[in-house]
Amino acid sequence: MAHSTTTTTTPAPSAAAASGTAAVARTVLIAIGLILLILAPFFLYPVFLMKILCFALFACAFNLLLGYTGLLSFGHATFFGGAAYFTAHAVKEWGFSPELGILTGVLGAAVLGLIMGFFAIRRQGIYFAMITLALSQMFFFFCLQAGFTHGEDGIQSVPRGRLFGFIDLSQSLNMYYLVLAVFIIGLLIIWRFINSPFGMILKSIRENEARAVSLGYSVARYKLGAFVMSAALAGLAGGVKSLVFQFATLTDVTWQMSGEVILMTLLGGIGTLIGPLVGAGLVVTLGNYLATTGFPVTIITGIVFMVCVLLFRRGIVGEFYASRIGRKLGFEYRR
Amino acid sequence: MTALLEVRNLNSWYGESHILHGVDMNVGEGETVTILGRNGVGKTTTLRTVTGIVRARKGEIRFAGKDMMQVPLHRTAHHGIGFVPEERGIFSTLNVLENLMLPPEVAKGGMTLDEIFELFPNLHERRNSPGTRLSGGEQQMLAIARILRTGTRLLLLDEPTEGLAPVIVQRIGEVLKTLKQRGMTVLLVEQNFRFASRVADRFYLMEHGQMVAEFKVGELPERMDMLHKVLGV
Amino acid sequence: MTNATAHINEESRVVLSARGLRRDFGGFTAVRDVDLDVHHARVHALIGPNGAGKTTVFNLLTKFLQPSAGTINLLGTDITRTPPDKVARMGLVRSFQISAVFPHLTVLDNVRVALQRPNGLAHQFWRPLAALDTLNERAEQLLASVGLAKERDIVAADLSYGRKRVLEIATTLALDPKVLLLDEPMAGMGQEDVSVIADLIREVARTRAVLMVEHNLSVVANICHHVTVLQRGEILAEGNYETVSNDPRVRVAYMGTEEA
Amino acid sequence: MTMIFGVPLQALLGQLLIGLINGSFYALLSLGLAIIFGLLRMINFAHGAQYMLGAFVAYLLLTFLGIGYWPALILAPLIVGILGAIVERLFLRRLYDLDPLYGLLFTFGLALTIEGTFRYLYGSSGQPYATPSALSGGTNLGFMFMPIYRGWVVVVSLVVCIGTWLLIEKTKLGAYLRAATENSTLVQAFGVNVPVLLTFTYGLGVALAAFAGVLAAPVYQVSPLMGSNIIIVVFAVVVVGGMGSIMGAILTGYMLGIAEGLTKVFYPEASNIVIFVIMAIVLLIRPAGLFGRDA
Amino acid sequence: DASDGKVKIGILNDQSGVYADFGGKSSVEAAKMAVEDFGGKVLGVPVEIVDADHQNKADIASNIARQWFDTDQVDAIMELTTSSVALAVQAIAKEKKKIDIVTGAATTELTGKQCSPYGFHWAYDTHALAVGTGGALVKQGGDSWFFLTADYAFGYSLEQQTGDFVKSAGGNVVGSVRHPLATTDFSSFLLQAQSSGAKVIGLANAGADTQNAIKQAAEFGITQGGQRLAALLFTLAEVHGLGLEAAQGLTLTEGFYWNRDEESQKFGKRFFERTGKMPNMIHTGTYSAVLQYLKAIDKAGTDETEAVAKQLHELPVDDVFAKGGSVGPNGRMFHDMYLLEVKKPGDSKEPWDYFNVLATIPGKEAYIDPAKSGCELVK
Ligand SMILES: Nc1ncnc2c1ncn2[C@@H]1O[C@H](COP(=O)(O)OP(=O)(O)OP(=O)(O)O)[C@@H](O)[C@H]1O
Ligand SMILES: Nc1ncnc2c1ncn2[C@@H]1O[C@H](COP(=O)(O)OP(=O)(O)OP(=O)(O)O)[C@@H](O)[C@H]1O
Ligand SMILES: [Mg+2]
Ligand SMILES: [Mg+2]
Repeated sequence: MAHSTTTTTTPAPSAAAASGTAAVARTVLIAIGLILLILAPFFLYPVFLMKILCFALFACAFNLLLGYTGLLSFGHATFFGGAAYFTAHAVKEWGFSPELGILTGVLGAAVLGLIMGFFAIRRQGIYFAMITLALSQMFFFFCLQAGFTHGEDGIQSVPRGRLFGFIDLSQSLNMYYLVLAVFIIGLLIIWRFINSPFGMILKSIRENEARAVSLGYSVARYKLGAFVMSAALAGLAGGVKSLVFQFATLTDVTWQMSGEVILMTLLGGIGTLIGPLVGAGLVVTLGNYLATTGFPVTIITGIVFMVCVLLFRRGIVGEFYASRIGRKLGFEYRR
Repeated sequence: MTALLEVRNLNSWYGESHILHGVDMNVGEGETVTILGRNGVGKTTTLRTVTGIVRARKGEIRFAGKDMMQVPLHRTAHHGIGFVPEERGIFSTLNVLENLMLPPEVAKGGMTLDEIFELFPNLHERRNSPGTRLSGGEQQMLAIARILRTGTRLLLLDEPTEGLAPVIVQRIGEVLKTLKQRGMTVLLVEQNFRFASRVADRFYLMEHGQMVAEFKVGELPERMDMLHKVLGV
Repeated sequence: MTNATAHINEESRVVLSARGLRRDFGGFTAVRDVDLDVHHARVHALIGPNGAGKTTVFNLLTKFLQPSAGTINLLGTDITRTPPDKVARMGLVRSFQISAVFPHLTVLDNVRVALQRPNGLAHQFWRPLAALDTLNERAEQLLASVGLAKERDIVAADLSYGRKRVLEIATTLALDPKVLLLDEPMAGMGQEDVSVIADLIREVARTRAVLMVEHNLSVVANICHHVTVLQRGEILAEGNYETVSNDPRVRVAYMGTEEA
Repeated sequence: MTMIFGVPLQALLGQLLIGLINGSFYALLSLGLAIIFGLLRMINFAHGAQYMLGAFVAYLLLTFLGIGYWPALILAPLIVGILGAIVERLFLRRLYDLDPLYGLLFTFGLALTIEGTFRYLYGSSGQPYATPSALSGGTNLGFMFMPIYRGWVVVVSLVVCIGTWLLIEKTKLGAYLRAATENSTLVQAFGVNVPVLLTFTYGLGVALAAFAGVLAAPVYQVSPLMGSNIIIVVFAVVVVGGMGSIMGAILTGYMLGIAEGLTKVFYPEASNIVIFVIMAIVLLIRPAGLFGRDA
Repeated sequence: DASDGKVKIGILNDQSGVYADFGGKSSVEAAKMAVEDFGGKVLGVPVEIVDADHQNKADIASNIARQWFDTDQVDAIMELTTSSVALAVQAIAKEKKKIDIVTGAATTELTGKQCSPYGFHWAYDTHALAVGTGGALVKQGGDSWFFLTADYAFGYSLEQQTGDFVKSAGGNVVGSVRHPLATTDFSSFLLQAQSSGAKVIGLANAGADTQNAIKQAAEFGITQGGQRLAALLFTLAEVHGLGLEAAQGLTLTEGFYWNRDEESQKFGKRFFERTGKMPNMIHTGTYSAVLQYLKAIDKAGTDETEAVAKQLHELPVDDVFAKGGSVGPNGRMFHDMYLLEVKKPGDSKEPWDYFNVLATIPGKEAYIDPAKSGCELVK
């Protein structure tokens, strides 16, 4: 009886063949993307590229939470900026190697995620957003007052050191390929995470939370798990960023930074794997470009936000997926 | 009998799904008409389209001779169409009295509070408690009573007996009969066939977003076979 | 009704019991002094006028609400303070008054999600999705048993109302619950689906306890072995359908003068 | 002198009074936020910017038209409220059917744009706005020197809060508002023009923020950034109070203002996070907030 | 001769954020004025000013700085508002062997532990503010102090340094209270300050915090009650934003005041014509820095970093900003600072006529002795 009323998309007879070529096309797309990323530092400014990659990973981590569990965190700067401080401090003051320093950042961010998540996951929707915002503001004040962050000066002149003792990271290219590797690993972790049994449960929780409870899943723990995972990955991005720029400052723990990462995700496409990369690229480029035009960045950022929300909520990548070409390539956008 | 409500070739969509595929139907002044049909055939959608909650994209709705297709939702009530939704729509932040007083009066001749309380003594007793503290049946009474106060000419009732205790279903049947005596026109959607057959003058049978049959209450016995096949009653 | 009596004699093990159950909402007491025993291999109906507290009792038993007073015992364990997901893991599973499926998952995935936990495949975030394919066989069995095999790849949102309820029952059965709580499984359902579900419930109840809320008296009469009537949060009457339906108090409060 | 926890009783009284003043702003702002949230199901992130706008409009009225404090107290909220209504009409209404998060994100963008624009036009160091002469000066209350203007703020905010509460809880308009919160389609089907009602509500909430802004202008520097931090505190106030009760929003505003005031005496370093700490504790004990209904 | 056919100076500061009034776009104008006053050319090649808004983000700033140095042939970067930005960019400039002259940031770290052979600190620093306000005010009779301190490193160091000078000048600190950053309501703290009976209430904070504290102090009648307010980091631009009504009686220290003498008035008027406001020490400091940089190139006969830096260290500074200024081995430029008091509204004769000069603090007193600065370049 449903057939007259709901239009169910029945797969065309040639669907199997079509999806075969689409898979090839997608693989080709990914390969081209990878090659571009590998060659990019020879054409573009490496530090600029590294910044984009760091923010892209940050946005991907954020997206893991928003896009796949439906939780909008307005406090992710805490993990990004917090990890930057931890890594910078570990490397500069304790003399940790870069890899251990990054690990310190990731662990620190995960612990922060555990604490913030513990409070925030008690509520949903906009409450969740407001609580994470408030808690991250608290963390901001902590960073402002704690001695090891050096207040407004920030932790400066952080040595990049030698990766595994022999790769000299003060060479831009070495650093770039480390960042690229971290980014790709991060992306793979996220991909595995959402396409795993755990991810399946997350998806079902997002679909119908009460039902998931009644099936015996302790929803809070799954959400917390996803939250901590997202925090740790954001921390990975923040830790690496502090090595790239060789400093950690208050900017990265402000709530405006949380807003920026939301913008990147929204612009690129919530719930798409590479949307955040596109979004981060755009926002970072825009920030850099506007810096020399004398036009206030916040106004543009604000307008981009509003336009995105009003006109293309799926974001650039999402719109592409939903477009005819995107669908032909076998992409799917569902939110 | 003049038709108070005339519907011709009505087509409605929810987003991209086409739900009503050309509904034709009349409801005469003072008549009680019931739409029967299985789940999901579009009964509720029909009522919602007539009210204006769902916008029809094609077809014609005439009420008391006036074209209703372009009338915005918040104006339909003023023409005399009162809608009681499936889920009743009692407001929890308002008490019974406030719930009753909520819809603006659209025409003279609506029931006074006294008349309403006479018809539904339970409501009088609980007039100060929050609307959703009432039992399901009382909520249903409140939902009907609320519309009667506005002086509406046509009452659209969507499954008024769903989920109600049998004893309440009986009460509501009695109320509908009283209303009929007062000349109220009613368009009813009902799954509960037994109840429908007691209150209706005429039936439409709906399938796949269209009316597939129409008959008077007197013709029921000869139609039972068909109804059995379609509805399983 | 005859085979029902037979069942009772065979096995009357109490699997779920509540004593002195009470729940207040602010100053309002929705449920008070409710004692309830649910037996293995029986269908137990909870009926009563609207607002009597039936759904609330369900919420209390499954721990979606915390009782204000009273104790609940499931399979010999006191679960008065146990969180709802734990209760579900112990074998008490409910359905909802409004249909509860995962709308954007396929029918098969809906069932697989339910199977994941009992099969220890719930928290592996490092394993690929293909790890879940081991559940397919069982899931398809379940779908076949409720007649949903053909729809396995359809997204649940596209199912009709009645089929959704069927899917929900299949998902519930996937947990192999010891006690099944169904809240108005037939509400708003067309006549043709009602009998399908009624048969299914009867079938399911052969090996487990079922407690259901239902207003459709013919269903109650046909498949329920035991009936508890609730009114204003309190138990008004109890017994088999015949006894209860002849109780004048029940007729006044609930059934009216009609015959089922 | 009587001492309480090492602080003279008189000083404590003074601080309580001061807390009440802060609380007045919190109450007005969280009230507006609660009204908008209640009806539109949307977190108005631009609330802080609109508060700033109120103060700025008062400043602009004074500098360009010579319109003083008293008319501005009415005019500025009116102007800002109308601007809000226009925004609602043009944009917000397209978002009602979506996840409420989009409303939050849109108003976030709106806030950035408004603040950015004013910073661009008027710089970041703000503009002066003098206390109206009728209210300048102060009285010695014995235990503290009380600027008259502050007393006025407490009184007038109480009056406005209670007035708004009466409007929403006790009038037919309020009944429409509350009913539309629960089921706006149905209220519309009853013949009430809900779209207009929504526009009005958003305008009202925004006007309340702007009103708070005008009140704040003589006390705080009229600066484009004055609303960007307070909004987060007000969010925390709203979480503590819990949505769903107008009175709850008002009371929580005053309570937390006082709590913050007392912290400034006993442990000033923590005074900006005390509200967040209270929020965390309340979340642990009553996840729905002090006055919120269970979700 | 110049390496690439022109000399390019980058002004990197906050143009849209909280410090936009402090320096901002107007500083770019000041830099351009310096270029014009120098004649538009140095060593026969044109001088170009580029500018960017770092939005108070160190990463944006360092991105721009790198790009400027690596691909845009920028020879020197100046202004650099906010400590984190200044320190980050100075580190990059050091690594790339380029010149940076900081006029916007306050931290003494720039010429202390994190000093650079090519880095210079021009207009002011926390030490000078502390000496100016703390030391000099005691001599004016303000010998007992109470501090309202922003609760983070910047506030602590201002409070501590100022307190030291108060004590060494014979005054005493009777108490202090720490308020969080971005406090809007200061009345509790002001009441404490009021009841402390101190003659001077020192505001060891910045920006909006200082403004709100001053505004509310007026409301509580603090200055009428005979107490003096001293803002430790406050300039003409903020006084203008606050208005004389609220700011009257306030004491502060700046490295420049336009209405001090004829030369400064002339400069001020020219600046006003171009920007619509009178310059503060940041604007004029940037003017001076650009001018001095061009003089150094001229003297060195090249724009090569080492040579220019050498000249910058050696050349005396003599312009509208600094009279008889000199640069220490750690990059610190020594020049006079002024203790200023905000006039009453009635005493102000023209727009922007805001200050009485209470005292002049000689550069050698105002700034840390390079030998004690902790900079490793000082032997
Ligand atoms: N808001 C909606 N959006 C999309 N589709 C909808 C919506 N509401 C209903 N439908 C679909 O429209 C079809 C008709 O629904 P409608 O509610 O009119 O059926 P009905 O005849 O009233 O059924 P029932 O007896 O179950 O109430 C169904 O297939 C339903 O799934
Ligand atoms: N969260 C709550 N807060 C306040 N009152 C509640 C709450 N939940 C239920 N109630 C009240 O408790 C009473 C019992 O409600 P319940 O939903 O259990 O009834 P029911 O027997 O399931 O009715 P129905 O047959 O209509 O579903 C009702 O009066 C209801 O208003
Ligand atoms: Mg229906
Ligand atoms: Mg119920």
